[in-house]
Amino acid sequence: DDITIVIGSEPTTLDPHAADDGGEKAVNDNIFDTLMVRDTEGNLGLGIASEWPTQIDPTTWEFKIEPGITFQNGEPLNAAAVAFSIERMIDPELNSEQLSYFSTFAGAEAVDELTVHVRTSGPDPILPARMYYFMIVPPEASQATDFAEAPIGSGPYRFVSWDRGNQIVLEADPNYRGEAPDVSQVTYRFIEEPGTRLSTLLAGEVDLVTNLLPEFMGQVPQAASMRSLEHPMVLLNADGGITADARVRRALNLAIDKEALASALFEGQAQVEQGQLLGPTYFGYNEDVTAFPYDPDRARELLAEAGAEGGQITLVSTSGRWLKDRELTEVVGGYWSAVGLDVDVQIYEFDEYLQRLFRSEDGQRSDAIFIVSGNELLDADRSFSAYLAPSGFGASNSIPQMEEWITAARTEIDLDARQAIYEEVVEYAHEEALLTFLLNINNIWGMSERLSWDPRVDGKMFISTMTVE
Amino acid sequence: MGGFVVNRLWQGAIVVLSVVVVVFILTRLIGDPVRVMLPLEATVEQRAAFEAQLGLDRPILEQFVTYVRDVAVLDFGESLWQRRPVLEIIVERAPATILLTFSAIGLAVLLAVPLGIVAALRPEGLVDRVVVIISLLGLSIPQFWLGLLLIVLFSLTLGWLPTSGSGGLDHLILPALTLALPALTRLVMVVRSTMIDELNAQYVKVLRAKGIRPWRVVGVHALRNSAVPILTIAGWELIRTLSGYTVVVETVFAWPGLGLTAIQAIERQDLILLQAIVFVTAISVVVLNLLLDVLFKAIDPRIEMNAK
Amino acid sequence: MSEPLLTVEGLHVEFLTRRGRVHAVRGVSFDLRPGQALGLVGESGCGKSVTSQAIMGLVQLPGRIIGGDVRWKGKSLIDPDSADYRREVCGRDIAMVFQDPMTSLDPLFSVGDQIVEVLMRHRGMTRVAAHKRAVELLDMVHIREPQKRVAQFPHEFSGGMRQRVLIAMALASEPELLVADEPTTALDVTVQASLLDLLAELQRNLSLAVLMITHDLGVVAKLCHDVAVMYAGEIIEDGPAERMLHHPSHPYTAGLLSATPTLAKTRHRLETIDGQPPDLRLPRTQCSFRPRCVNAIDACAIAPDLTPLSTNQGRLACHNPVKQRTPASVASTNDESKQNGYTAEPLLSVRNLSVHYPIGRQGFFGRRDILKAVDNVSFDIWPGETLGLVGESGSGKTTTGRAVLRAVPVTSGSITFDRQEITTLAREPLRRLRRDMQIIFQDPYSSLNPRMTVQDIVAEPLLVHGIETDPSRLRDRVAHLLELVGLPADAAIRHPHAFSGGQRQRVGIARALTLEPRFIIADEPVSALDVSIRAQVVNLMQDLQARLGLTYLFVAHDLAVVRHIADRVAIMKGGKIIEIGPADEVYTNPAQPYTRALLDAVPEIDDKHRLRSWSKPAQAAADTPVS
Amino acid sequence: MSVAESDPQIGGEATIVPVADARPGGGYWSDLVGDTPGLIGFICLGSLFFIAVFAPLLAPYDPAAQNIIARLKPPVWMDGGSWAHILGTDHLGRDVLSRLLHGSRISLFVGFATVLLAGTFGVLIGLIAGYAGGRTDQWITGFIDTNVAFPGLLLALLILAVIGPSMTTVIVVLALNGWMVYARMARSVVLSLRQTAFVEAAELLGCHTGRILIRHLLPNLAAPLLTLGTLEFARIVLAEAALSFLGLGVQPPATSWGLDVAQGKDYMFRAWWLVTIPGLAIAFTVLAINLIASWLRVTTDPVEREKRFARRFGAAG
Ligand SMILES: Nc1ncnc2c1ncn2[C@@H]1O[C@H](COP(=O)(O)OP(=O)(O)OP(=O)(O)O)[C@@H](O)[C@H]1O
Ligand SMILES: Nc1ncnc2c1ncn2[C@@H]1O[C@H](COP(=O)(O)OP(=O)(O)OP(=O)(O)O)[C@@H](O)[C@H]1O
Ligand SMILES: [Mg+2]
Ligand SMILES: [Mg+2]
Repeated sequence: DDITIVIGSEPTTLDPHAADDGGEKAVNDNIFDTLMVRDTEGNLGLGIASEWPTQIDPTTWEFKIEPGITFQNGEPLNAAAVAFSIERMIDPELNSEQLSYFSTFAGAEAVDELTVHVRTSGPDPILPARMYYFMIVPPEASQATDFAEAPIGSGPYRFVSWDRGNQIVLEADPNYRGEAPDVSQVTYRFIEEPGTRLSTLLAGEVDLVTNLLPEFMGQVPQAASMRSLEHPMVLLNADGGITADARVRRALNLAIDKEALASALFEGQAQVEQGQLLGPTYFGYNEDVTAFPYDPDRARELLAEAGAEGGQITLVSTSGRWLKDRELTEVVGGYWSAVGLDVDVQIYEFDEYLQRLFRSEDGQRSDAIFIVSGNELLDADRSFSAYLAPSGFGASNSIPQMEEWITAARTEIDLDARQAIYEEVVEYAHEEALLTFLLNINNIWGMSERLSWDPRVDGKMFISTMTVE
Repeated sequence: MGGFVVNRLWQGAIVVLSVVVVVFILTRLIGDPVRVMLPLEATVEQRAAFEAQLGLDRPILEQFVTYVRDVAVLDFGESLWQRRPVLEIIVERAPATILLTFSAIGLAVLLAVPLGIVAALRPEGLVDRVVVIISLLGLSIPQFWLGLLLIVLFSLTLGWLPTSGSGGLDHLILPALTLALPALTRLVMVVRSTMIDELNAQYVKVLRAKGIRPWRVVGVHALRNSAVPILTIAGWELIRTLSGYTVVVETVFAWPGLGLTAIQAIERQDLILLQAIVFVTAISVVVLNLLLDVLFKAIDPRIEMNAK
Repeated sequence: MSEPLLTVEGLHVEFLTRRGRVHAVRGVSFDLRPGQALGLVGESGCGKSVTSQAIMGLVQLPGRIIGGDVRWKGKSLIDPDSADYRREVCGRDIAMVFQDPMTSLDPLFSVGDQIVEVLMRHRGMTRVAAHKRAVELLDMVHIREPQKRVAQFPHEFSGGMRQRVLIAMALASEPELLVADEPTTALDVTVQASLLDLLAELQRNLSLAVLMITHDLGVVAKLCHDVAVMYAGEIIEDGPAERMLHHPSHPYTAGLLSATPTLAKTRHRLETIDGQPPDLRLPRTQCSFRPRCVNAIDACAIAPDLTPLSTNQGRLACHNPVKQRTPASVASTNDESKQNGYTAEPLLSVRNLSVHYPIGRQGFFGRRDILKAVDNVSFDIWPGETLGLVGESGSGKTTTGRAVLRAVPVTSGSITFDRQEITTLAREPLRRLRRDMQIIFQDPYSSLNPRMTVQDIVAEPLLVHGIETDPSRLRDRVAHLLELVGLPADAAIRHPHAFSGGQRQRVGIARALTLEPRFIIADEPVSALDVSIRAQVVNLMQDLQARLGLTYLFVAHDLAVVRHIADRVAIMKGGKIIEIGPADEVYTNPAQPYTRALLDAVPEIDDKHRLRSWSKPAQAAADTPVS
Repeated sequence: MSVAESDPQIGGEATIVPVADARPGGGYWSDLVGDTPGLIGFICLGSLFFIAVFAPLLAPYDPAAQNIIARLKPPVWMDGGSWAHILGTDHLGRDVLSRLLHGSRISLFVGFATVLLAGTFGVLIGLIAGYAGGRTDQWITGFIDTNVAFPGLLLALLILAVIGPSMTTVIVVLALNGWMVYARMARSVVLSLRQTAFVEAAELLGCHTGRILIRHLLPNLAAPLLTLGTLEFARIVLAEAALSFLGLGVQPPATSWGLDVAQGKDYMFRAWWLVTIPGLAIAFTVLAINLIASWLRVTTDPVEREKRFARRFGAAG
């Protein structure tokens, strides 16, 4: 059976190592294999790795690979191919946008046909999690010039055609090692405009639409939603302005009715963030920390204590980048106004916005910056390094303790010790209210009547898991 | 005539060059492609490396000289965002936009002329009023709204046409219609007012006295006399549309054209692609202007084509 | 007696304007038989053109026909249900030549195509045959090299040539009736003469009936058997040309005749018909001419009917007709000679003036052709005198005048005004010089800004030269000037479109006079005006000259008018002045054959070699239009 | 209406009862009253201005007051609507009516200011080009072409970088993006006008160039300019929406119709009124202005004015 899927943006390339864009992932997830996989709940499992990777020394991980796997062009998928892929990723020639996921890669060697050693620049406890994002490419074929236009992988689907700007077609690979999937051919179309996406589904032209607006859930034949990796929040400047006072920061958290945001603005398709920048599936999640309650009276009191009643606060945001970014910003601004602050909401075009988000040398920061954090590695390090460690590009504090903790945790091999550090960080950040924690929003898919599919927490759309009537 | 064309091409070259220069300078001023292109979490080293790779660390003058040298041989470089030659992207996307704009403006002209004429035959009459008010309404409808409305009507309700994407003629109809409407309404007004003027002209009276059939008086003589102003506006609409007003329609109908590419290039700060698109737009404006001038000459013998 | 071709009966046309209903045509009746040439004369605005348009079914809003009938061969042309009939007849059986040649042709079609269009429509010709015929027609109206010209566009033709094209186009359908609305005003006298010959010939050979609308009585004398005189929307007198031109009964007809300048008469004050034409918004209760009539009696308070004369010599609407026409008082006024000035320094001295235009270019690097519009021209004008500059169209008259004003770039030569060399003058001094040199334009329609009131137009020079800025004093000065040129005081607040051509020309004169200049270039200031108004304007210019000591360069192609106003005359041809001298001498004893040819071509009422005398059909004498 | 039916005084100075006020400058009022569409236009625009000025008094709520619990409430006439929010609420639970009233201020201001700015600049440039001719004309035409070929969005980004997002930015961006059309039109009209005798007459009278441009040429541009200006007004109100949506436009808590239309876009299939109501407001304004413009166009043209008069009067009488 054929199905058609609408994704938001067209892949800029189909080279699985080059770009960091969602469109590319959506397609290539079905063409390539990874060493590790996750189940629908997000738990890490084995992909083409035959056993759980082991850390043979602080900077080397050993992976074993399933035997007998071949690429769609007949090349064997062996240790050499994995090692090649890793070397390819860090090759400066390729200059991959994905490097930030694989920044610890130092190199790889094929030890034997099915064993590969991955070297890291330092101790990297989360390398297995990273491998979940790393696609294995065929050494021969990937050197062809048109590899980025006509990829060859080892997954259940193989590339058929790419009509630029219009569609990409994949078909089930008849030689695939696993059982034949139900869907024999899949067409990806690219539509950014939410109204148009909805109408393609309503017109019966397509079977699956990503990023459906919550408001449209009632209108589509079938809808599926799942907690996503997206965490909208507001960075608060702990170094200056009225937000330098922790009481003010706490007040800002207390002033917002997150339940209402989730139930009304997102029509129930969001969860209240539990006082931390992580979801429950993340490594480093602290179960003891919970969300700030909605308590505007207390917020006012705190503001009064801090002498910040009627204080001025600038809230910087952008528009059209993330789901309901502008709305959320305005609502947050509204709540803050409601507790008596003088809120100046500034919504900038993306580049201008980034200029304000990136931490500059002189440390001049806006009081509050709206941001949506998305962390595909499901590990605290990436988010914390970026927004909580003072050296992070988006950090709004200069607390040395945070830097210490986060740096230590990054290379801590012992999982329990690592978890312990993160719990401290979470607790401290919550106590100090370094952020305004908001929500964890759901991904929503619209589906045609005939399609059945269970969405995953990582948002991946494996066609092989779909069935049509 | 030949001299005229050569002369205009010269002028056009200057226009294109000035656009290129200005765009080059401005694109270096307004944003930081490194910031936008790389993921938020990219390290400082990665940023520096990327900057070096783009050549953005070199003095701006040097960058400019390199750029102009490359453009002179039609080497626009490689897109930062798509990582392939910019020319390839443009060659790939331009036809869709050209097809869309030309059919939209063509449609607008084809519809505007009869409507405008009917309105002009009895100024302030009932038909005139209806035409004018409808075109005014058309003018004030937001384009994306109209687009979605047409989708709802023709794709969802009636199921006649596909909602979006490109492909056969059926894919073209809705986007072209959406794009045509504002141009159509402006054109109707122009046709109407020039036709009113022409129909008041003395030569029309003479034609009537000669016993020339009314349809000929209106449809051949007066219309041809109105052609230059009408085509001026139509050309203007075409140029405007080409230089960016297709973005909305291309977005709504997921039409893989240059407009969409341009806005994506801006979003991603893909300077190289952006410069190339601007360059191509400028050239098409110049060429279109030239074609229009030649066309006007064909229509109106009074227009002198001196190489002045 | 043959059946009338065209019958106009009680035609009444009104215009609905914001200022009231203008009854432009009020009960006009006449008929026309095959081969008959009727001249419809009358001063500007009396309804001649509207009458002709009503015949052709061309009256458009704000005008409408509110009474009467027009019948072609007995069948009405203006019934609402005879629209098809009218469309058939008009253009085929009745053809029309319009007053304004400049705008009457579609600028985007070649003249050939426009003629072909008629031929294909009405004569059912193929394109090829029609094209051949078009060339013949162009040849017939004396367009040189018709083969080549046929493919050219109207803008490549001069006004006179366009007029001839229009005539060719009208004749193309081989009509039975030609309605010609001032067909010769734009033409040189020589061309006019040949065209009149042509019309006369057609009329004689093909029994073409002609309704000739004109205010040039000379033209009427040449061509027409019968004359009808219109005044204020009515025909007040008609009859055979012989009687009408020599023994008119209506005082207005007599006045019109005396206001017509002739070559024979020396420089003198023209007779005018004093007063203004009546307001056409007023209902007709009295004789419309009564306020201006020298013969008015009490009975005139009741409007006279147009009744046949007992002598069967036409019709007349007058209670007190002229018994014996008083001959124009020949040497009446204003004939003091200008001899005094010639000893003094000339006010304007032009030496070896040339104005060359580059025209076209062959290829990109080709050589440019040069058109010598003015070629090595020299002349002087002394203070207080009038130099008449005459010559055929395109001879460089206008260019000479404008060169003197530095309105066109001078190629070579020198121009001295008041001992000041002006060809090299810088911008600012030139601007100051403009206070002393002014111009009256040929076209009173396009030379006044339609968006300005007369007040603003006339006051503008004072403002721009910073002479007067106080609004109330400006108003007074403008009022004074308007009075000086004989415009009603309320003219100031009106826009140009609310005036007749003659009135507009007065506004133009007032504007030229505002700065009290010493020298005025009048570029065909009266060409667009009809006889009686022309006389008024010419007289006005003469009076102003006498009162204000003005000096004129008077450009015209109407030799008779120049005769009346100029002290000296210069004849131009092909950019050169071929003859210059005192007016009397040039007119009575021309040195150049070309000058003689020009003088001979002028149609005159008293011309003994009138065409009519030999082209008149036999029955016409007995055939006066009687209703 | 009556013309003097019978006039006993037959002399030259009989009084004439004019059909309408004969003063060429005057009579606009009676002209307007007689012209129903024009009158409607004036009334509509008048009330729009009234609304814009008194919006704070008329609006039932603070336009920025959110209540996300009560978001996307339909207008009163629909199921689930209530009198509390006559035109419903938007995606943040703000009162649509109040936003509509307040939005009129910025929309009208941006529209007029931009048309004025772009029009003034463009017409000036066009006048100079058309009048000066020759080299100047060529240079200016080249400049215009350059601007046309320049992508507006890029320009917008640049200006944003320089002066930051605000209403001023919107006006400047839109004006810089829109003046060329006026320039072209002015130039072409002037090119044909400058051949006419009255312009030459003015030159020969010694008028300064500036005076010729302003006093003689400009008034003759009025009619096409009015048409163009109104068409541009419509375009600008919509373009403002696009800019607002990109984050380039007016900043909250301020609002404009365009912003509301743009923001309501995503909810079109669920809450059509969010786009439709401000959209209708835009349409309404544009319509009103166009009605006035077409009235003015005829009224400023003496010939057309006479015709209209005769048509109307002829039809009545
Ligand atoms: N469109 C119009 N609106 C108002 N009045 C008009 C209009 N056209 C003509 N008239 C009036 O009708 C009268 C007759 O005009 P018509 O053109 O017939 O004069 P004419 O005898 O042909 O004069 P001329 O010798 O100047 O051509 C004039 O008084 C004029 O004011
Ligand atoms: N701007 C110009 N460019 C080129 N040729 C011109 C220009 N102005 C006038 N001419 C030419 O110069 C010649 C003289 O023209 P001018 O207008 O002086 O003639 P004129 O004697 O006034 O004729 P008319 O009686 O028709 O007004 C004509 O052949 C005309 O075509
Ligand atoms: Mg006339
Ligand atoms: Mg001349």
